[in-house]
Amino acid sequence: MKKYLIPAISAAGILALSGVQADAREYKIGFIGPMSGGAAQLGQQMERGAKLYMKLHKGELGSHTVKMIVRDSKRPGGPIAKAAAQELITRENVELITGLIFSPNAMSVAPLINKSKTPVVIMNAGTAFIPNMSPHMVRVSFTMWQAGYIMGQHAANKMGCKTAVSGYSNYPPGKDSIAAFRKGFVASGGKVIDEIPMGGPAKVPDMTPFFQRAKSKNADCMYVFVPAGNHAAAVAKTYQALAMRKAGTKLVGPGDITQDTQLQGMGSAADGVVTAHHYNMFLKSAENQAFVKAWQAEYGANSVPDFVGVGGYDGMAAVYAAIKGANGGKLTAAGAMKVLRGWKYNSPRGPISIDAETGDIVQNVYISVVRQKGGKLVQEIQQKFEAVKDKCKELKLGKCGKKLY
Amino acid sequence: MSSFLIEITTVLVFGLAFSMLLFILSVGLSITMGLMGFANLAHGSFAMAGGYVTVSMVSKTGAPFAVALLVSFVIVALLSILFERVLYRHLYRRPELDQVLLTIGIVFASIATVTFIWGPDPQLILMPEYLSGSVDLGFNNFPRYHIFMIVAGAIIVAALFYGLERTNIGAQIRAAVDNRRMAESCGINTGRIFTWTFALGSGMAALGGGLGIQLLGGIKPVFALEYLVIFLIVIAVGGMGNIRGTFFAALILGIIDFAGKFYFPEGGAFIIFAVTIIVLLIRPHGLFGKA
Amino acid sequence: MTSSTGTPTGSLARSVQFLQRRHRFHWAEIIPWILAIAVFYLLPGYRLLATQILVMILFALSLDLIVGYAGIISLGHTAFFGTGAYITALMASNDIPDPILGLIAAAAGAAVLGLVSGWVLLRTTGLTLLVLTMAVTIMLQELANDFDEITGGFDGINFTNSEILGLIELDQLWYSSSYIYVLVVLFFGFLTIRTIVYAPFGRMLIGIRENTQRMSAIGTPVHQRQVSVYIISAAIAGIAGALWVQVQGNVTTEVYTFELSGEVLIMLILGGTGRLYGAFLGATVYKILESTTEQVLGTDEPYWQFAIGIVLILTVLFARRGLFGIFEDIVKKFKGASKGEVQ
Amino acid sequence: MIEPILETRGLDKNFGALNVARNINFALAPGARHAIIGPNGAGKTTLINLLTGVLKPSAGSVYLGTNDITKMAEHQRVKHGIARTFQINTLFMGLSVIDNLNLAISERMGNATGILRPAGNYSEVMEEAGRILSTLKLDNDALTEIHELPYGRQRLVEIAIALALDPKVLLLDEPAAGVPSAESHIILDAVDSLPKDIAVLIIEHDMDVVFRFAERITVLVRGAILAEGDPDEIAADKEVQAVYLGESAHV
Repeated sequence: MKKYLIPAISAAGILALSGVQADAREYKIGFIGPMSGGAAQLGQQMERGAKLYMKLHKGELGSHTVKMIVRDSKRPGGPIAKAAAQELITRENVELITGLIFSPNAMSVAPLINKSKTPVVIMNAGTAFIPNMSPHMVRVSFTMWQAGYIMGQHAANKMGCKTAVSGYSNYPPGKDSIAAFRKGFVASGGKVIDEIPMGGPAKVPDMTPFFQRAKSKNADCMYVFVPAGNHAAAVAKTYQALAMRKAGTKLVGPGDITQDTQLQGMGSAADGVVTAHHYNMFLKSAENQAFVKAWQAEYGANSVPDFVGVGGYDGMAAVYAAIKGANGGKLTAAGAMKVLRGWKYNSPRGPISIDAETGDIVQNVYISVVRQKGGKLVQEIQQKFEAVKDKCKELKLGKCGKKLY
Repeated sequence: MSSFLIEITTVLVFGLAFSMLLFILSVGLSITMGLMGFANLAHGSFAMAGGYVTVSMVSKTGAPFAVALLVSFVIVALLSILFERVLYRHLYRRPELDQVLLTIGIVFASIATVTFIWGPDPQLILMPEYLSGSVDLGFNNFPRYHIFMIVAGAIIVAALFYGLERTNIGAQIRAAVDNRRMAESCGINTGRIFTWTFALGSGMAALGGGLGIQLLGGIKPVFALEYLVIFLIVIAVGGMGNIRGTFFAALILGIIDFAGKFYFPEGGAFIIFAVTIIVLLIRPHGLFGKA
Repeated sequence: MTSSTGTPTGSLARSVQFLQRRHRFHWAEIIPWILAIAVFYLLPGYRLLATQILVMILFALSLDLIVGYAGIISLGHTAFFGTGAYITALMASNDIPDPILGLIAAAAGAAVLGLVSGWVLLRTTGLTLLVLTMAVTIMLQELANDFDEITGGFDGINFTNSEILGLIELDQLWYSSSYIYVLVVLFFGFLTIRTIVYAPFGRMLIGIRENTQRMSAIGTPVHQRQVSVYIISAAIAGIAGALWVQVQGNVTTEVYTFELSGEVLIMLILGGTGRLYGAFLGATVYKILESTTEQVLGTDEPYWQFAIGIVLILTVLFARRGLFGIFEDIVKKFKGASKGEVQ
Repeated sequence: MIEPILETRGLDKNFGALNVARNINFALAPGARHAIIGPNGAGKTTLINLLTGVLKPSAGSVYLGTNDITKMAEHQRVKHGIARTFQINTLFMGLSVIDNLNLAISERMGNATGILRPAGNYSEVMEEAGRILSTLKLDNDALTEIHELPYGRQRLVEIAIALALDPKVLLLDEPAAGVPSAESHIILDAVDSLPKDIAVLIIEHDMDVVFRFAERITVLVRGAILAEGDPDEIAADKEVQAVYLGESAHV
């Protein structure tokens, strides 16, 4: 008898060590993003980032597999995203939800997942207080405060700007962003002389009247926030067309205005624009160079990743971490949060971690400047700020200081 | 020049560029609605098609911008004849609501189609040297493209007015818009006139789509729906079917829109809509409409 | 049932008898409600979508009153939907979370807006009216965006309702009680509208749609009556807006978009105007295409817009009175000509 | 002289430089059978539009009995007893004949705004509709939609709707216009048998109809009254023959 028993035990031991190979499990996760409509390019970036991670890390989960079910949130508002989440949870029985480009998408999902206790990894939505809406949510993207505050300090301290005007898309992230800039800029001795709302986020307006107004203020710096995507190209173009650099106003902003996917279309207009952001594709780290190479191998040499794509990629890394933590069992909110709150990862954007208390991202912020090199535009890193937390939550401003569930 | 005068002139120049674009984009729809009473909400789809043809010509074949515009005019005009023959003409005598449904269907399908072909991103073109950068007019710098837009717009408007006022076919179109029954009894084939006018209007929209690439932040799939609101406002304020009215409406709304955003950016899109509401309540048939 | 309906050339008595019975319920009218209950039990995973469809049906019905019956074409009906939505959301987030009170306040607020805007705007017709209604909605959206201290702007407001009548919680995961709640409100809303359209008031609306000039010549104060129906329609749209946000627990400026106005108008025309059940069919088909096209086709590519576009085009070309027209034609084929059955 | 039921005093109407009604002083006696004739463009329909309130006069006033109704809206005048028919059919084309009538009757009886009871339950409306349909021999067409009716019968519905308003004054704008002559007797019979207590004003081109029907005739030329009198007087009037009858002879 004993002859047979020993190999049996050791076989069981091997199985246990390798993560219960015997019953390979398929983890269903839901991915919600705008796949059609005005923001479809963002949905596509995010999905590509996520799928690239899955492809490159296939073996990482042993025999377990991940099935990602994509649902189109179509519009920035809540209803469709929420219906998608509800169906994903109740019909597809997904164990985790990720994606979420727009803040209202994420906000509308929060009460739902609080009920179902489904963990959520936010890949993009940036309104500062969102992680406060659920104990089951973490965010791997960014908040407006991270870039805005640092940009404000940098403009005043390093770029010699004494006065600034701000232009922003008139919605909460825009207001967040200029508030952060103002706070950083004023704290370093600068003065904001005008803040110009430039229409809603849904449609790209003709920027000329707003920039012409900014130009007439003769400030040293102009800080611009617009949502990633269609707006970005128009910003640099308008700035150049109005010859504002010649008039002595420098263009600065968060990296949304030099989004990598839009950059080459801006031509010489973007030359010299200074931004603060957590990612651009020109970062020199080995992780990033490997990432960009893999991206272009997968999606073609003309395709480039941007910070939304990295959000998708890192988000999926977080999802994989959570699944590994479940160790072949069901992925629960409690289990996933145990892994993800405090999770650290070497991302293409540099080392990132998730704040165990707030569930929000902690990451480097880079000051970059756009340069023309060999007929192409590149972003040169000028300065790095390490492990930047969300200022809004640190300062406990408004909803950032409260639990919202 | 005093700084106030500089400011006013600046606002007028920019506003004028936008006005020209608005007119070129809208005039075709105004004629369609005036001539046949056809609610062609797919007008924006034709403009969008023009934008995409222009983009593809320039970026794929390296054609000069102006040539690409002309080609897009021709292609879209021909395309619109096809649509008119195959789809639209079945609905001339049907209720407006059916026309709305058909043309919105075309808008949806066209948005999806261009998304498949060109993707969801806005398509941009790098303008030739003489159209990019800015030009110093002595009192302020203006984007070269805006100046070009005004000049090109003026030429197109002049050509259109000349065509309508001085040519035989123009006279027939005007007669048909004014009073279709009368025109028919004078032996004018209004069916054929409409086809040609429709093609002309769609071609104009295509020109607008191409010219607008630079001013509207690129051409993208949602264009067909996004600018519908503006077309409808221009036509309502100008008076349906009234070409002169459409021109003045575009002029007024373009300049007011720019001035509003320049002086009261907090007002957002509020101002142009407020002006529209006031004008239409005072003159329900538009500034130049028939009572 | 059918044998009693009059024939076109029947005697006067039979004609009168037909009119006297026209408003009676046909057995087939129970079908949508049975379907709604069947969906509840058979497709629990689709309940939120189904709930949204029910709300859209009510919204489309309210629009049918003015478009299909009174012939007033509006591209700004979300003005009322959105106002109802915001009133409810603001009440709930300011310590008045009772859903029924929310519905009542939403109806009242939307009705007031209907009175004011209707009185001014309904002096115009056609394209002018279309543009004016659209402009009003867009301005309301701008206001909601600008006053984000109150409305939450683009991000909107999240809120929770209290229990209905202090008993039933509006369930936001499985949508069991929420679905039933919306279904019940839709049922009473539908009954109200149905009663109105078969009453002399509804007949009078059809008269206005058919010929305003003649209506004036028979002594009808047309503008005043148009405003009255506009108010009723606004109130019901306000209730729909309130339901829309109550069951989802949040509101954003999206409830004021003119695109939503366009969508509900398309749903209505797609289903068929002026026959009540067109709203049921149109809203259902539209929302299902919008939400499930990709799932049915098994693709991640966004095909829904294409699918809807093609359905709209085909409907106009081949079904002259909307999708419900196809249904009517089939019924007619089976029964021979029975005129005015679903007027 | 009897008090007129409908009267105009110094009525003027211009569209810009165009005078379509010039100082019209006109009176309609209760129970009258009165015709207005005049060449094309004489302003006959304009006069009806002024009487019914579709147009507002530039000067002058309109009296119903002793009430000044100049400022009264069209629909209010209907409630005070002025009904009309249209020269070109203006009916609810998609509705059945009886529905057309019911709209008018409901409006007159004041229940058109009822929202609770089904329309079919208003038996008084149904009875009234039945009565009028029988009178005009339309009962077999009760459920026929207007657009399916021959034009002549549509003209009859025009009259039926006007009668459904129970008017004191009935203005008929060329009731037989467009009707094939083989059918026109139906219309003329209906006009002949209108209740005697209604004052009827008829506009007509066909002189046979005018002389068969009218007890009094007013001749309108270029917006002004040229002559008025009983049929014999008008027939004998040289000016009328010159201006009107002469012209119509070669139309």
